[in-house]
Amino acid sequence: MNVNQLIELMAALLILVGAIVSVISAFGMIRLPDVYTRSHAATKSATLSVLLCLFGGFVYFWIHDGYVSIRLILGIIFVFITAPVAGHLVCRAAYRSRVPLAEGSGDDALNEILFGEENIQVKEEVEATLKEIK
Amino acid sequence: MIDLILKTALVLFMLAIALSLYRVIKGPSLPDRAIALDTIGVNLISAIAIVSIVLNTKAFLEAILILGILAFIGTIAFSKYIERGVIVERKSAD
Amino acid sequence: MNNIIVLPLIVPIITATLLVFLNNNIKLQRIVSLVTMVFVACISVVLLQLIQNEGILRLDFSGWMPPFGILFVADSFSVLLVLAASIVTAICLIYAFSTIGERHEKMYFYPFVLFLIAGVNGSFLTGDIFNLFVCFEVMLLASYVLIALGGGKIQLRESIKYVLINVVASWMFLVALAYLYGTLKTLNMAHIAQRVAEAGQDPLLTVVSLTFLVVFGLKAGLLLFFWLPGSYSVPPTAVQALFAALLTKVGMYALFRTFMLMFPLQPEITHTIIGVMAGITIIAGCMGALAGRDVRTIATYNVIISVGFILVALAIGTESAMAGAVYYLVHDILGKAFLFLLIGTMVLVTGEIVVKNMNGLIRIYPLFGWLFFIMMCALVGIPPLSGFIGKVLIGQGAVETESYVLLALAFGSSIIVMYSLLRIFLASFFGETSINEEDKMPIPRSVMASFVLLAIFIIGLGVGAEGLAVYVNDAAYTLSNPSVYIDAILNTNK
Amino acid sequence: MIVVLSIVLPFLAAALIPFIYSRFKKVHLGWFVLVVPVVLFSILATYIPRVANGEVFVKTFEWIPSFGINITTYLDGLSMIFSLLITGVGSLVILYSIFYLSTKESLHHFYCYLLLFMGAMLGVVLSDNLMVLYVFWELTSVSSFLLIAFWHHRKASRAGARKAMTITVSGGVAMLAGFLMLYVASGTFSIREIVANLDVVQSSAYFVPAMCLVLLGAFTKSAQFPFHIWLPDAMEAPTPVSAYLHSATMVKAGIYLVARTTPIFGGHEVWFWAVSGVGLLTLFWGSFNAVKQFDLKALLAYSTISQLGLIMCLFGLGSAALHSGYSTESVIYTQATFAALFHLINHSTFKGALFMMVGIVDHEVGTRDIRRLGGLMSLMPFTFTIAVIGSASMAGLPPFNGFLSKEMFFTATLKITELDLFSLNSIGVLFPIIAWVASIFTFIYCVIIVMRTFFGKIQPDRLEKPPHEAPFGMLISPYILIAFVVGIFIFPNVLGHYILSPAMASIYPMFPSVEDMTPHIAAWHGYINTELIMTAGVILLGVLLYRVLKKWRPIYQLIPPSFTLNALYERVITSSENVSGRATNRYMNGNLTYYFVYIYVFFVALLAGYMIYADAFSWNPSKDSVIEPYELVLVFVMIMAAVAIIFAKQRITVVLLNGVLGYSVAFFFVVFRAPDLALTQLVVESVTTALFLLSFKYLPKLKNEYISKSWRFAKITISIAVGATVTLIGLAVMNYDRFEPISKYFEDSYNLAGGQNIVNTILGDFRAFDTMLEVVVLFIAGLGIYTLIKLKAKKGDADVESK
Amino acid sequence: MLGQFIINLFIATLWFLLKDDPTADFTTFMSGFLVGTLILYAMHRFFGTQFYLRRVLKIIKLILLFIRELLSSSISVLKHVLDPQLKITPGIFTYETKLRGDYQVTTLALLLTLTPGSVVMEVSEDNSTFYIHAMDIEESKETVIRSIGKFERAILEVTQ
Amino acid sequence: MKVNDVILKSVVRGVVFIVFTLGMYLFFAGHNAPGGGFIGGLVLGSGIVLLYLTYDIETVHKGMPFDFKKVAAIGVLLATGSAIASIFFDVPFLTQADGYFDLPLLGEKHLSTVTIFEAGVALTVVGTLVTIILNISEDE
Amino acid sequence: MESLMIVLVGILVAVATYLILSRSVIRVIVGTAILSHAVHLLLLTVGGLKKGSVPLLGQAAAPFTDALPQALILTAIVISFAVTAFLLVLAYRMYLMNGTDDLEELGGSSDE
Ligand code: NA
Ligand code: NA
Repeated sequence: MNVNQLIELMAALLILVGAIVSVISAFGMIRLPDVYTRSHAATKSATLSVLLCLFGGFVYFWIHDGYVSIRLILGIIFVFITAPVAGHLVCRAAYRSRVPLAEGSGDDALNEILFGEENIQVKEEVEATLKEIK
Repeated sequence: MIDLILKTALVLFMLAIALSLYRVIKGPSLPDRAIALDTIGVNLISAIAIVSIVLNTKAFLEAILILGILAFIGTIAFSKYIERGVIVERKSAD
Repeated sequence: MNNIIVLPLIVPIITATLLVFLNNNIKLQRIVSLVTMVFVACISVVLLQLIQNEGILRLDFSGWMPPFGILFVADSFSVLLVLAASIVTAICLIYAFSTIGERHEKMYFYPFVLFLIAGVNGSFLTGDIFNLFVCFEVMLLASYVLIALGGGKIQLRESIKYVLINVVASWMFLVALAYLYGTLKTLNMAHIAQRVAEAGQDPLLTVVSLTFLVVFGLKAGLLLFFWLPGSYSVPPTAVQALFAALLTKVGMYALFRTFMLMFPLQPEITHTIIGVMAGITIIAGCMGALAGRDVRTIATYNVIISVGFILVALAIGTESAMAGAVYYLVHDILGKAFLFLLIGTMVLVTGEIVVKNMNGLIRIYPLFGWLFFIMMCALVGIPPLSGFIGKVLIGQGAVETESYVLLALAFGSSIIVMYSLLRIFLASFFGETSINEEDKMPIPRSVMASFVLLAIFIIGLGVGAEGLAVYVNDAAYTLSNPSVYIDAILNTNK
Repeated sequence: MIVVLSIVLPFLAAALIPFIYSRFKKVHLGWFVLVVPVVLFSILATYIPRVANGEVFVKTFEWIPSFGINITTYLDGLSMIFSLLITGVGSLVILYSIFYLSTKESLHHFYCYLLLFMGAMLGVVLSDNLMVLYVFWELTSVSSFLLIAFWHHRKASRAGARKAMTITVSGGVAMLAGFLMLYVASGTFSIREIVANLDVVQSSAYFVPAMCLVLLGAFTKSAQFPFHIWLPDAMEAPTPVSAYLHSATMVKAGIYLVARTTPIFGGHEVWFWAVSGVGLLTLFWGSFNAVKQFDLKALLAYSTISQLGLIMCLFGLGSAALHSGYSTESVIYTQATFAALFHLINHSTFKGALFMMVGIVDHEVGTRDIRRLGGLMSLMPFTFTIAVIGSASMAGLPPFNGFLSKEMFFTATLKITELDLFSLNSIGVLFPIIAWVASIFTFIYCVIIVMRTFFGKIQPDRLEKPPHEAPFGMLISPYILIAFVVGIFIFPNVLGHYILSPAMASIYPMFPSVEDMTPHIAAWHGYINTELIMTAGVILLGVLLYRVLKKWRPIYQLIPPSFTLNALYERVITSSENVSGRATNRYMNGNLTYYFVYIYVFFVALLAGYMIYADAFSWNPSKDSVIEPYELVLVFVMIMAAVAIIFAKQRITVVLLNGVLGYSVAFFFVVFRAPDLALTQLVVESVTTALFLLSFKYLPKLKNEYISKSWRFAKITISIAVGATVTLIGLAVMNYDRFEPISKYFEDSYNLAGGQNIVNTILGDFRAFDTMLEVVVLFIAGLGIYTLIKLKAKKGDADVESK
Repeated sequence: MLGQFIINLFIATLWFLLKDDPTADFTTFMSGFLVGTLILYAMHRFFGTQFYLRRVLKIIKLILLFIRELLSSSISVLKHVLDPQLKITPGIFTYETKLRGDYQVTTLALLLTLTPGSVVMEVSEDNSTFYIHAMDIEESKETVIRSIGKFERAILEVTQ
Repeated sequence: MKVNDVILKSVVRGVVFIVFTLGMYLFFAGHNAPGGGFIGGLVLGSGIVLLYLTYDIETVHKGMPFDFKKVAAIGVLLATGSAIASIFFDVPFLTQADGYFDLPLLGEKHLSTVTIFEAGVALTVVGTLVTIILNISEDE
Repeated sequence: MESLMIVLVGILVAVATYLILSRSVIRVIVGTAILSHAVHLLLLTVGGLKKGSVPLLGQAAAPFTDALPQALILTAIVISFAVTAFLLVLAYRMYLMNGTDDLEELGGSSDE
């Protein structure tokens, strides 16, 4: 086994690690309690897995064929930049479309700011009804 | 050896896709599904990369890039749909 | 190399695209579209003559020899249909000039019509089965737009049904193509025919051909005509007429090519099935026409009857039946357009569609009434109008093959056609008139012009049947001798 | 040439009518029209001697020679009779009509139709080519339709016209089929050529079917039982039309056809029984029903039916001569034919006169109802004379021509029983009996015509107008006819020699001479024969029965109105309309889902059915490529996604899952080495998904579809069946490897088309045409979407167009 | 910085053309680029600015930071996922930043999103406040606040 | 609180150039590698769609003031025009002219009218795609 | 693999059929979309799977996989896209006009 083959093997292993990360994060998608926590799994581990994989591929082609794939590099950069944006956008959308946080969540600094007025309204209504009942 | 590793990796990625599919089907919320679909897209990118190695061809490398772009565009579209009901806005909507 | 063959397709496409830039200049749009159609009709005449002199013509696109490239094939059958289609489109355009309305005209009405005819002509001319699919789609997309254009409630409701059924049919077409390529590994129709002959059309190939039967049956309205009555009665009259004249014809054309050229070797299976389907189609069409209480329903079921009638000829499959089918196809293209234009105008001037609510139209519009009468006689096949010779030849074919049931159904159907149209004529044109001379809505001159043109063609086709005979005979000969076609495509080196 | 002129002239004149009509408003249009038949009659008359000498006049013009359809005119004895009738009676009718129809009527239409009809009739009797004959045959139907519907503001006119057209055109269609069989059997449309090569036709399997179909045409046109029902309703036409079409000409077209085709079919047992049997039945049924009529015209209509039956019956009897061939015993039959031809002419004369008489009564009094008529004898003596002579002739009384032909009819029926042909010796006796009974009824209705109209008490308060004699002009035509009625009785053999014998020669063309086959007509044979006794019986019983008519009239009520043929016809029509309506509405219910079900069921039944029937299925996975585990997982993913779509409750889930499928497909494109496809699929799938999202703004959310268990089961069954069918055929197709794909050729794409991407060279070069059109498709869709969105139906649009 | 880069590209192109080698390819160009870099380094004082590759170095440093964050955050997520007890308390907290420029804010947001256990959900209209969702709020708050200064500094270095 | 799209907009501003470049690359690469007019057009169109997603209709329209219907029509005309041109050279319809040309600076290059054809395809795709998406978005 | 693909195609077709038989127009449209996926896979499969290399001359050695079905599918994909786009717009316009997208509620034989 020469150096090249060794590097190729390393690349393959890199890909395998990526695959394992991917499965775990997919598992996270199922296991985690709400959309926000799941988005963590998606934007971080899944991104990592694809980056590992693409990097592995890049290395493989470089070593195996002497081929420097600009496309793969671009792909890596692209995923790297866009994955967090995607996570941000989906979370924001989820929150604004009133997808609740999982039970047992801690502070919610956004609630007051986004839905403050509505919350007050709701509260007043509840109190009003309570009064009526009394 | 390498082939075996790669194919194992492929199976794992497919497994990840299957798991994400579960989330797409199950939901429960729209953003859940959007994220899951995005994940499927991202996993497909990896899968295509591996297939390229297995088939020893560079023909699919564009597909990787395109898929990255599309997954991104798709996620934007979905999150806008979820958030605002429309995905392309007019200025007056601001 | 015969670049002229592609003109019936490419000229409408290019002018249609150019008209997109002229959408506010209505006058120019009208002139250009009409000139285009007249030009195409002239080209077809030239082509017919060329075929007489040189035999079947073909144009290998980009110069790729068959079976590898796509090619257009002009034989008398296809060119006759192109000619009829172009004439009828020109006439429908004339009708549309004064009826379709400025809003439609500015919304690319003429380009869509031109695209439609391009698709239709392409379907008639192509020698490649996948290209046939693509031409179908050009035609269908244009028809989707035309049927829904500017639609209200009911128009859109029927449009979506039409589109959905056709989309499913298109996918079935692709399934059939997949099977075809999976077995014969080629797309050139002549090459398919050759390979089928080589393989002796074993059962699996017959299955493949039956898949096409379902597909084209749907398009032609053969047995699977459910989409037809609703969708043919909602768009503007000019569009209805175009649909009635052309859409089913393309499906029928494809059926003829499929079972006379590509898969002709198991007639006891395929042609029998077609015969049964055609018979049921005729019966169902007759029942619908009998039951119809409004002009549109009666007219649409008449379309269905004629589908059955023409495909009886295919089921019979003899040379005389082919000649009859060709005559009848040409006749039906003109006749059905005429029928729909006339009833559309009835609706236009009375604001009614129910037969019994219109009365005595002939007193106010004598010429209009008599043109209706002529059209009726032509559709019934009363000599010496256009339907006659086709009917006679198909009947002759039926007698030759002793297909008495089909003969009875086909000939019987013309009685129902007469009965149903006579009902319109007697109830709506005859009788006391309910419209005052003063309140009458004038029929625009271009509308009358389109009627008169159609009447001239219908009478001309009947009285001057001999004028077409040489082409029809050639078409029938090629249809019933597929080797002529195959040789022209594959065994010559032009 | 003259023959051609006879056909063309009426049409030409018809075409000129609008022109003349607008030019000469003051003169009654009829005077111009009259010229046509008079000229034609005169010219034809000059040909009589030459035709009588056995000359025939043939002229051929090519029409559609490619299919053997040529206009061959043919004038022989048979055509001559009919041509003379058409032009002769035509002249008289037009003359009559000039006084009958006022200039307020739309005369240009009337005469136009009448000339069309005349031309068509001449065409029928002068054509040798079966197809051309058919052309004119249908034209007579059409023009008679127009004439019947002349007063189309009347509902009854329209109904009568429709009935006549429906029945006669139907018969015509049957006849066309028969002609086609003759053509296929003989290879020619020429009647003469068919007759010249009879063996071919007679030995063909088409012979009997063709005969039956041709007879259907003849029977419907000649109002034979049970197709006679159109004729009484056709009396809605103006009386000149009735006199012309429904007594002298159109109804005799069927007779002509029978006579003309007798050389072909005659001699066959089926022909004999069909023609003579139907004729006899019609004779009886018509006369029987005529008696119960109150409307004079209806009475005459039934009488016409009956008389036509008589003629038909005689032709049937006469056809037997062709079976026995040229021999002395054939004389019996040939005499029947002779009688038929003779009565044909006689009937035209007296029936034409009677119709004109009724027209006069109707015109002057305003009614034709015998219950309101009576006592007109003194007020309308000239009209009365016509009625008496015409009726007497029709009743078969001397000294009128009807007597002669009636006697000959009796003779024929009596003789027929003597022979043991076509099992005539057993049931042949029915002929004279029925003939005699029918003659009694005939006598009765003739008496009714005269007595109820002209005798008895006049009832002025029940008439529309004060009765007075008709103007002179109106009487000319009937009197000319009456003159013939009498004249023929006096000089029957002139007619026999010049007119009837030549026609006999046409009917028996294979007989060397017809001279010895034609009888000498005599009013008195010098002895009292059975025929005379029968006539005496007819008169006696007839008078008696007329006297006690009130007593036995109730037998007509025995047949309830709903059981009459007319009612049956109406019922068939209405119930077929209703049944059709119900059936059609049931399956064409506007619900797209049903339509899809029909389509799918047909798809499965046809394809799977044939697969099983032909045992076309085969499956051999041994040549398959290996299945990688990851592919298996992906297949599983796709199946899960697909199935999940069915159960998805939210539309967005549906679309996302569809996206999953699309992406998976793209991945398969990668695995199966299709990079261009993968790229395209990815983008297109994403854009499609985006379009779904865009459209969701305007679309409703998914509802829970309530569906019944059985429907769900049906849906599942259909879906699985469709999927299974596609799979089965697909597997078999994969197994089929007889041919090399043509795509090997494209692998040389670099040298051929200068590109290394084979798919791209196919798209851009080898199959660039597809690509070009596909661009057009895309463009149409884009432009279409634009118009769909921009061109909206206006709110106020009632949209009649799409009601 | 851009000016220097363009000059560098110009030198590389010149090099490429001067070589006039029919087999010239990307490597030729790269060697030209390297030559240009050397020249520029030698001359960068004449421009009165930093040598541009120094900025590039800082960018690379930032990228490495990104990668490190990505790695550590992924590992933390994976840990959580694989933790059989799944003891987390998600929540949302705010963070005020000094950065204002669009690109600065964006970069910081991306960075924060990649920080273990946190996703930026909203940015206030004036770009001043981040609303951050944390997988485990106690743990994340600490990490974020600990590293945030470092991030801001790195970003500023690159953008100024 | 109003939505602040700063992150999205900043990223897209950069990303969209990658998309356009890729689109152009695919368009030109098609003859020898995956790509071609269709895919190129689709990717270019996707880039424009990305802009519409990120910004609003008016803003994008200001930057790209084309009537995309007409862009598509020009595309169709280019495709059909390059096809019909062959008629005037008396060669079969759709025959593409090509050859190897020695160009200054670029060296010997393979040039073909296929490129015009493909450009027509690409323009149609871009034009249609944007027309569709714009019009649906603008519908009321 | 070919057999497996054909079975997959069959399953997709069955699902598509089931959806096409739904009352909701959206489901029907998605049904047609799935049908198009199935058909594309079918076309690809009948060309033979994995029997050769990617049809790019420069990058691999012969034999190549059958490129013709690929070209056909490409055309089909584009047409499918065009049709689906049109269909969607038509569907929503129809819905806006008629107030329902339920094919059963829509009903309507042509002569009302
Ligand atoms: Na009416
Ligand atoms: Na699709």
